Amino acid sequence: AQGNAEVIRVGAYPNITHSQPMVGKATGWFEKAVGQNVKIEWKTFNAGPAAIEALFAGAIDMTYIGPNPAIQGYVRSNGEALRIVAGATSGGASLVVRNDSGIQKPEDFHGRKVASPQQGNTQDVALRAWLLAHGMKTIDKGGDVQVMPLANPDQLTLFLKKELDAAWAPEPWATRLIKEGNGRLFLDERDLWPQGQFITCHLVVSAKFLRDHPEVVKNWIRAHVELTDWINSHLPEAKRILNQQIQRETGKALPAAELDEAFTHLQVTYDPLRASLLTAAKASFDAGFLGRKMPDLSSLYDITLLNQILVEKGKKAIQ
Amino acid sequence: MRRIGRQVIFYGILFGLWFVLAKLKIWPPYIFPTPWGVAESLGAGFQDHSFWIAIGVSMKRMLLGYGISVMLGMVLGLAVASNKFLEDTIGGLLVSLQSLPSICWLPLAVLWFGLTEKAILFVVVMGSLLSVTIAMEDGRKQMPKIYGMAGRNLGARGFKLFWYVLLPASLPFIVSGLKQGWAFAWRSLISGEMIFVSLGLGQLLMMGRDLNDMSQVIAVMILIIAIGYIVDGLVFKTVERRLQNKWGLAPAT
Amino acid sequence: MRRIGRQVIFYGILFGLWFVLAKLKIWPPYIFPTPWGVAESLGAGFQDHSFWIAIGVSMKRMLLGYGISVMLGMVLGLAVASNKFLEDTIGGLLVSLQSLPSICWLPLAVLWFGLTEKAILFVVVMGSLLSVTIAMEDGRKQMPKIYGMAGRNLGARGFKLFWYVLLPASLPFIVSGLKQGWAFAWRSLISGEMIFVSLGLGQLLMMGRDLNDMSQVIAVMILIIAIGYIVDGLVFKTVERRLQNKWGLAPAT
Amino acid sequence: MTPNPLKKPASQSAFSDHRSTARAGMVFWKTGAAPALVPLRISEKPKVALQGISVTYGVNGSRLLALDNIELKVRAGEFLCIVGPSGCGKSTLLHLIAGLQKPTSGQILVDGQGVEAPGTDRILIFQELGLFPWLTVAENVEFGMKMKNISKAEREEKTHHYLRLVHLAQFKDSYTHQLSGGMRQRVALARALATEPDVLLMDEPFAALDAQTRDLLHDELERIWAETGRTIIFVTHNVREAVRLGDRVVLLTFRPGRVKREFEVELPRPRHLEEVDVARTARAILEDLREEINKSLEAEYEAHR
Amino acid sequence: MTPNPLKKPASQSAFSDHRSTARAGMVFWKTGAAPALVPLRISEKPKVALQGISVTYGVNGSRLLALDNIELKVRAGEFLCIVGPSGCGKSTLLHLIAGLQKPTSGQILVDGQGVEAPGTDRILIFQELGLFPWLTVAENVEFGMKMKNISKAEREEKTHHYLRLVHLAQFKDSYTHQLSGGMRQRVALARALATEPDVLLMDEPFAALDAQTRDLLHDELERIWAETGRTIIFVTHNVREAVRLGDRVVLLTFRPGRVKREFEVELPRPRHLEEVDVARTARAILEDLREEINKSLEAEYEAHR
Ligand SMILES: Nc1ncnc2c1ncn2[C@@H]1O[C@H](COP(=O)(O)OP(=O)(O)OP(=O)(O)O)[C@@H](O)[C@H]1O
Ligand SMILES: Nc1ncnc2c1ncn2[C@@H]1O[C@H](COP(=O)(O)OP(=O)(O)OP(=O)(O)O)[C@@H](O)[C@H]1O
Ligand SMILES: [Mg+2]
Ligand SMILES: [Mg+2]
Repeated sequence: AQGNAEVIRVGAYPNITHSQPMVGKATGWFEKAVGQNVKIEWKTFNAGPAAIEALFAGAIDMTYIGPNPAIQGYVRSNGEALRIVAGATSGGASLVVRNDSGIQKPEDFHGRKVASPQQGNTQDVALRAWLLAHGMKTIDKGGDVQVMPLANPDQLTLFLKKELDAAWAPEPWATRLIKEGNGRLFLDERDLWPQGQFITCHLVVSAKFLRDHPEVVKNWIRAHVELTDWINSHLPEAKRILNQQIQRETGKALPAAELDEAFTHLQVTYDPLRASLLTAAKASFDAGFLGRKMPDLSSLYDITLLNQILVEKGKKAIQ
Repeated sequence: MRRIGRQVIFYGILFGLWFVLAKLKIWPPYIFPTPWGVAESLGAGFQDHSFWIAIGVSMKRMLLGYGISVMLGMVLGLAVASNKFLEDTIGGLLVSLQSLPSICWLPLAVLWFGLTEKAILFVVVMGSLLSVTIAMEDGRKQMPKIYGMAGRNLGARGFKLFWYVLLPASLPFIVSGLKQGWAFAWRSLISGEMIFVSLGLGQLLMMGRDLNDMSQVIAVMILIIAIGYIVDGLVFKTVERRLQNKWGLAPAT
Repeated sequence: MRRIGRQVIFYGILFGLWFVLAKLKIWPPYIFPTPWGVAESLGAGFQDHSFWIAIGVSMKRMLLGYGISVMLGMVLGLAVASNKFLEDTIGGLLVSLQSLPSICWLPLAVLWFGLTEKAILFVVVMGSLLSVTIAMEDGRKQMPKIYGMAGRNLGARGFKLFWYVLLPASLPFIVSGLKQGWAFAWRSLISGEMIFVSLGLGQLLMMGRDLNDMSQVIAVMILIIAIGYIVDGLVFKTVERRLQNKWGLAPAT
Repeated sequence: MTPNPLKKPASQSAFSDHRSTARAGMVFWKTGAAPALVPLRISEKPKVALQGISVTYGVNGSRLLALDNIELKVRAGEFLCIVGPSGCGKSTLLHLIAGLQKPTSGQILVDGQGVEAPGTDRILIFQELGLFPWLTVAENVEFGMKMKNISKAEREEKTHHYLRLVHLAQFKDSYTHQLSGGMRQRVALARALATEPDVLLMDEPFAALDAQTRDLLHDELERIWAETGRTIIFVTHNVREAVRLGDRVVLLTFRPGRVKREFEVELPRPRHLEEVDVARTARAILEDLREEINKSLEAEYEAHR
Repeated sequence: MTPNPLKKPASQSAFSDHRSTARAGMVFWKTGAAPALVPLRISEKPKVALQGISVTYGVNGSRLLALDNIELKVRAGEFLCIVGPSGCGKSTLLHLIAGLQKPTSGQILVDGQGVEAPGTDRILIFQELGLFPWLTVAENVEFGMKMKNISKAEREEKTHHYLRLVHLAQFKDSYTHQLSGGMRQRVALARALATEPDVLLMDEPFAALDAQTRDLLHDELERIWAETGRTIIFVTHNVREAVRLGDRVVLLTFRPGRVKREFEVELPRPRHLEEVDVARTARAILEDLREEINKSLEAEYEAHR
């Protein structure tokens, strides 16, 4: 049965940074690509660590996931457990300040309370790196900025209670903080990156599955690339399908305005944007989230299949 | 009759207060949801069947998981209460193991059972099993000595002694423990349903929180409370009332 | 002596099994951590003081939150058991409210108390209060009638009746309920400490899970178990032993 | 030092240290070794009055009439004994007077006041004793006094006194489960006496005691009663005991309990259980009791073959 | 139909429907209205033998010697009564024989076998009764039979029979908390009798009963004993009752309990409580008992002033 799996189990979350799996799920896109004799089982998660746990335990074969859990999973398993095989989303995180906080310029962050979604996650690391770059230190490093990892809904509440001055938040929360929490966009994270691109979601495959079933993975990646192109060329329709699928899974659609606003901050892509991830990993290590020794991330990526497909399609391969 | 009257007054005041607070708009509605917002959430959830499905799915898991906990927990509790070795070893760990939050069991559940119903059941069982065990052990130990003596004197041995004497004699304890176990089971179910998205009420609750949709959170809370109320009334309260009548125990003074 | 012998055997077997399983490498160490990996985590945690701080911070919250729950819970339980109105109204909701997972209280905690210790305490209290209330109410109701009668006959009224008669008479129940309440309090504390980074054990556990660091998760679990074991042994088991001696209750047969 | 009542049983009361002033009207003679006790002047104003008392219990859906229209007046300072067949409602009657239970109909007056709740003026010794297992013997005895906010020193002194009275001083630190049946009964007795109520309601308080201990406690009880002028309502199934102790013996009928007959016992005090006069009076009452029981048993046998 | 034992008390045994074959050696005369019962030929092989039994309890750190070197042989088919002051260890003794408690030293043999655990050949009526509050009266009585896997039909028949015997047929569906003290005691009696053990251990089983009911149950118990050849060890504090019922009366000393004296009661059966002979024998025993108690009470008074 080598090379031909009967069931492929794929994880995703119902979230706007997961456009490909959501739209794919809704349209049966991947089913067509992998063929009749492969059955797709979608598994929906609420958060990255649970998906990595499932990947570790062999309960799923691949998953769409953010960069931070992917790095953690890779490092925890000494590079054994997983490979990043393609990108999915770029952008979609912003630094939002409360309108009446009086923050106008980076120096105003001295002595402030700033939230991130979770200790050591992508936005948390970005926030800490950005503060450092502007000569500010967090309290635990002897500075005066208080970085508070807080669940996104709580950030909104605390914005309204005026207990929080700013937050580095992913979409759609950045938009919600602005619209519902009396917030103001201070910085779109894209402005910090070359070409405004940095990875927020990619496709991760279990290393074992990749070894055992390269064909299946390849078919999947092909469909993924095609779907990415389709979404980019049919954005309004794709957004509608995405929102429908989110509603189906969470019982609640995003307001159209919020969806549109959020999409202006992110981009759907198959490029894994490796450089942005490695930079982020370095920052993460500097902030102390990756142990005492900078881990070797050399085998984190396996983009040979992606490049084969890109070449097949006459597109530019990724270095 | 008077009971119903009291309840009408109570719930009336409760809702009235909520209504007034919501009307006063001290907090914005997405933080402090309004009764009509919640009613709308409830209506929508039942209309598109998602609440019915969630209730069905979650109740099935509760019945299975809690049922297993009750049976295993009783056996284990009895074993711990009657066996010196078990008492000195696991006996000392019951409370502390029961204190472990469900989050500790999630990785094991996924490891052993994958993303299946069994994994959720495992979390529910691990969350409530030892609660029942504690109650059973305590019931067995704090039971007046005379019952055990009378039972053995009349020829009850082994399983018969357990079933006809020790179990009924410690029933007042056990019923109280089963209520606690029920609460633990619910809480664990909610955690278990967070392993992966699996339709249940826990999922709806999580979604509500993740989207900061407080109306949905409150709507699910109301569902959980309603289910608990019904189960409490139909099962626990009935058993308690029968116990009190049979044993002639203290009514409120 | 024999007790210690049994424990040595038991824990010996337990660790041996873990060791063997880890050595056999059935599962990779990143899902099934090895004893030495966990020992390392524990060592590192204690060395850089983060575990000591976490234990201190969490224990303080537990003592405060649980203490409040016990006191309020007893008063509430007694009130529910003795007042018809309360019994018919909140009485029917105790079990179902206790079933609500801590996650339901988090938004309220943040809303009312912001990012303060009080918010965490609130979650702990909400998580264990009604458990104590249930135990107290049950103890009060399932207590043999004769004690209340004898107390009133001898002139005990109101608070004296409660303190000198009803409370001690239902103590066997209450102690059992307090254990359950303790477990609830811990679990809620872990949830409460997830609101914001607040140093405690819950935070360490969350970090371990968020970073998929199973060794850290197990290390924190061991800490929680150890604390529970000590508290159980020092407090609950002692009270129970005294109860059994005083009342002459059933020893294991 | 309280003297040993066994050695010098009459010369001094075991109570003298607590009750320095004897009640007006009390007469107390010494006649050699055995004291001649004469009851207080019994006041004619009823201390306890039961007016048309009925009690019905619901048992498995049907109703059981336990007490039927009981009319009874107990004078202040009277020693009233109640006898009757098992299950005729004696305990129920005492519970009613103690205020622990409400009658289905009728009214109970104590000192002319309707009884609504228990009061420390009426202390009941329960048939089931109702000792507190979480307290030691001494703490049990102390309990009533503690509720009355009596000072610690006085409590301790009285506890010691009454425990000696029931011969349990040695066991003051034991828990009740460490006592024998008879010892427990004596603790309950001491607990009730120590509270020093106006009306003492005793439900078969000597049923588990050996003959000799009971005789001694009869003497003590009688002495306490005579000295303090308490009203005592004493339930027993032992007719001789009733005649030994009572000013009046009330015989209840089987089920439902009604007052069948009252006997004034006019024998001089102190009486003795084995006295010929006591035996004779008891036989007369027993005759009635026997008839009563046979009648009811026949009814039962007809109903349940 | 079982006849009403009150109407035709002697013509037919209440047991005849259960026990069709009387034991060899049983003699059973009819003499007019009152039956003349003669005990079975009492076998000389001891049914129950206590050899050097001592029991020590730990009480608050110190040790209490409850029973001290008890030597006692009970013959099969014997009716042995044990009397002694309150707290002398009577109940403890019965617990030991029932196998519910282990002696500190010494050995108990039943049919020559060491007693290790309770057995249905020895059923104890507890002083505290030990009825099951979660069962109805009938279910309580049935309990022992159920444990012995007796068929439902037989159980029901026997339950009915024994409940009638104790005059509680009417209350078969009540729970124990709905009964009076005396009624509860009778349920415990019926429960023990229904199990039909070889050795019946009775701990003051009639203490809470009125005189008349107790007399009737004395007759029934004696009849059952005579017909079935059971061995009965009967603890009572009522010396007359002991003489009324026993082949032999054992008097225990105060604390620690030792066998002070044994009395063979040679009076012809059936005896009556009020008989002159019974009274005379009882007086002789009481004399000893009284002396015993006074001695020990003096000791207590010396120790605890
Ligand atoms: N809680 C109850 N529920 C139902 N019936 C009851 C209850 N308490 C007592 N009874 C019934 O009331 C009657 C009288 O009971 P009570 O205890 O007063 O009798 P008693 O005269 O004290 O008898 P005894 O001498 O046996 O103690 C009995 O028939 C009993 O069954
Ligand atoms: N569990 C126990 N722990 C300590 N002492 C006990 C215990 N049980 C009994 N005793 C003591 O042993 C002695 C004998 O008790 P036991 O119950 O056998 O007396 P008894 O002869 O049955 O008295 P009674 O006639 O009052 O029922 C008593 O002094 C009692 O205090
Ligand atoms: Mg009674
Ligand atoms: Mg006894």
